[in-house]
Amino acid sequence: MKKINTAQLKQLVEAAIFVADTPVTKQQLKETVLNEFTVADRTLSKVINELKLDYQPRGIQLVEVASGYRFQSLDALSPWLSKLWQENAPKYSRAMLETLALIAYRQPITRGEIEQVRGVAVSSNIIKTLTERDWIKVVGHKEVPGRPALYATTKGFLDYFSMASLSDLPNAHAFENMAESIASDSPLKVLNEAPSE
Amino acid sequence: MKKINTAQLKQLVEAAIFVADTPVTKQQLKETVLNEFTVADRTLSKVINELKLDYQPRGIQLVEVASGYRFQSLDALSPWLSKLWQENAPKYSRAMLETLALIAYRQPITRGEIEQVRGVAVSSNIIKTLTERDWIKVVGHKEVPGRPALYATTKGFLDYFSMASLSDLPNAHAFENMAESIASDSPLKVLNEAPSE
Amino acid sequence: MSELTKTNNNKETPHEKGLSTPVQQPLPLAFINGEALIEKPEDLFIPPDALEVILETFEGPLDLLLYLIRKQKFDITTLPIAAVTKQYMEYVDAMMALKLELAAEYLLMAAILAEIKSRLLLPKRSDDSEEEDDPRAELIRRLKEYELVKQAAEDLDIQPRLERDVFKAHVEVSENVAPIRVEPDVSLAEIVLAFSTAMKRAEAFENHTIEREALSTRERMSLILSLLTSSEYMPLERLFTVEEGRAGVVVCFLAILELVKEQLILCIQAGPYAKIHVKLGSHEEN
Repeated sequence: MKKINTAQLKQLVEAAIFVADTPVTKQQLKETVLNEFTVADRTLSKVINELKLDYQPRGIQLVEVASGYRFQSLDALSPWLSKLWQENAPKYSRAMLETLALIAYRQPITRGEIEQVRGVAVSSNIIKTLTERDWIKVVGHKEVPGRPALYATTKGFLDYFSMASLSDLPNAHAFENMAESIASDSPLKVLNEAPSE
Repeated sequence: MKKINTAQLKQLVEAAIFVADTPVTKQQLKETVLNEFTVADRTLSKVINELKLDYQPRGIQLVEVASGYRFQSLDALSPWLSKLWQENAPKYSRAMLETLALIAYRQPITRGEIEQVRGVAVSSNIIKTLTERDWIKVVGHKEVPGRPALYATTKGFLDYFSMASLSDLPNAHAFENMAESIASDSPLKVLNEAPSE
Repeated sequence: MSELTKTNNNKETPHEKGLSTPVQQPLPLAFINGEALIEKPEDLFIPPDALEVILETFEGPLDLLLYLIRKQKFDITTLPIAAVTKQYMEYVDAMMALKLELAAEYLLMAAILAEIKSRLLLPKRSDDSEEEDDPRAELIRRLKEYELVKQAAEDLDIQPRLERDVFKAHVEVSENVAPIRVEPDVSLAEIVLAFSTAMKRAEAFENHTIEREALSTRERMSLILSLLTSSEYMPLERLFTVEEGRAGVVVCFLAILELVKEQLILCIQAGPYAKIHVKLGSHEEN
């Protein structure tokens, strides 16, 4: 195993995160671009932190999302940057967002349970769109008659919304507290059991 | 038309070049992300030059290519960055191994002759894969109708299997007998005697 | 009517939200031709498209109920069921009168409301030692829960999102980056086994036995072929190497004979005792 100095390591890690097609984890970096070097975990973390700081004043930022590190543009620049594309970002209906929110906060959850909370039927189209976007997936089946599918969110969902884990969900805490205070028989407590991605 | 200060302009230009799908020209920048600002050509060029300098010590560089400006990884890092796209080729099929074996033991041999022994057609893919791996090559053409290519193994083949010459190839007959004598149910033991690659 | 007029002049954003701030202002029921419609005008003609918009605006009966509760500044925890039911039924009746396709959920909610109302009207039995459950409790729980989900959806919507608020930075690799392909490992034993299998199979299917030639001869045949060209003759002796000794010369000679026999090479001699030259068998132009 070869040695690599910190300056070179920083360059290599920076370039790797930039050119990779998807976010990259420290583990992936160690298995690919760094596989012939001896790099301590601490050193790698230090270099990544330095990169984060280096880019803080710049137009793009190094962020950690569920599937790893990626560089992305500064939030505040979006009004101008979006002009680079002809099409506007898609808008999602309230029905879709409410369904997605329920799956995110209460996963794993069945379609029936979503319908119970929302008081209306969930259209198959919504489930299909969310699945095709790779935001939700079936993680199992509930052992009740009909064995309905249990839905959960994916890493792709967290990546898309710039979150590293489900605990980054806005108001995750408030949701949890409120859910608990509502009723003892409420099935809302599931949030605690949500798999931490 | 609004004013934009140099620091903001630099952030915006930097982010735009980073997030655009293709290289961008100054003109494109002015028509999209900068279209609501008054920006002198000189100022824009200055900002781009500053960005070039900013990135000079880093793992990625701002370069101008035919269709505009883009960031690209440092040339010197390529050997390691290539590992991000490492793929493992599938294991060789029996057809591939038999073809290679026949070329090794019966060279120079035509594809037709291999097919005669194997009783089935030899796919062009097999010949291509073995040629690309630099294990076989065309050493001549047989003077029969169609002038089929004659294949032989290469020095690369001998090197891979740590042989000085083809006479180091195990005698297939002796090998068989040995294999049978070791244990009828565990032909794998023979593998131990193969040069460890 | 007065409320409608009032809100038309209201310049504030109609969709102020937040659980903490219950209702400071009437929420618009729907927008028609860009104007906020706040309440179903009681005595006036109801434009049918207004109600259609209502149906599209609300995500279901819970959403409509929440709206009514907020609009009337009712306390969700005490839920004045008679008033809420009356208002709810007005909307449902209006929509039914217009034969709008009303989702069954709206009617189900109407039934639930009616049931709660009737249970509240029933006199409590004195011998009930245990405190009877408030018939409104379940509905209140559902409303609170739904309100929470509604809020969560709104929060999710403003969460920085790829392609809208943030964009992935991507950098091209420099031209000399090439994907690495790891070729599979092959052991010599596999090749020997493959050869045995192929030969055994061939022998089984064909009657003639395939002659086995010394490998060294075949290797030399390959070597000679790769040394020669079809355009130039090469002196035969250049194919022999003294260092190989007698055995090497024999192998080489056998290889040449075999190649000549298979017409892979041509040997020519200008005259008796002249030097022999060889080249690759050239393809005769017909």
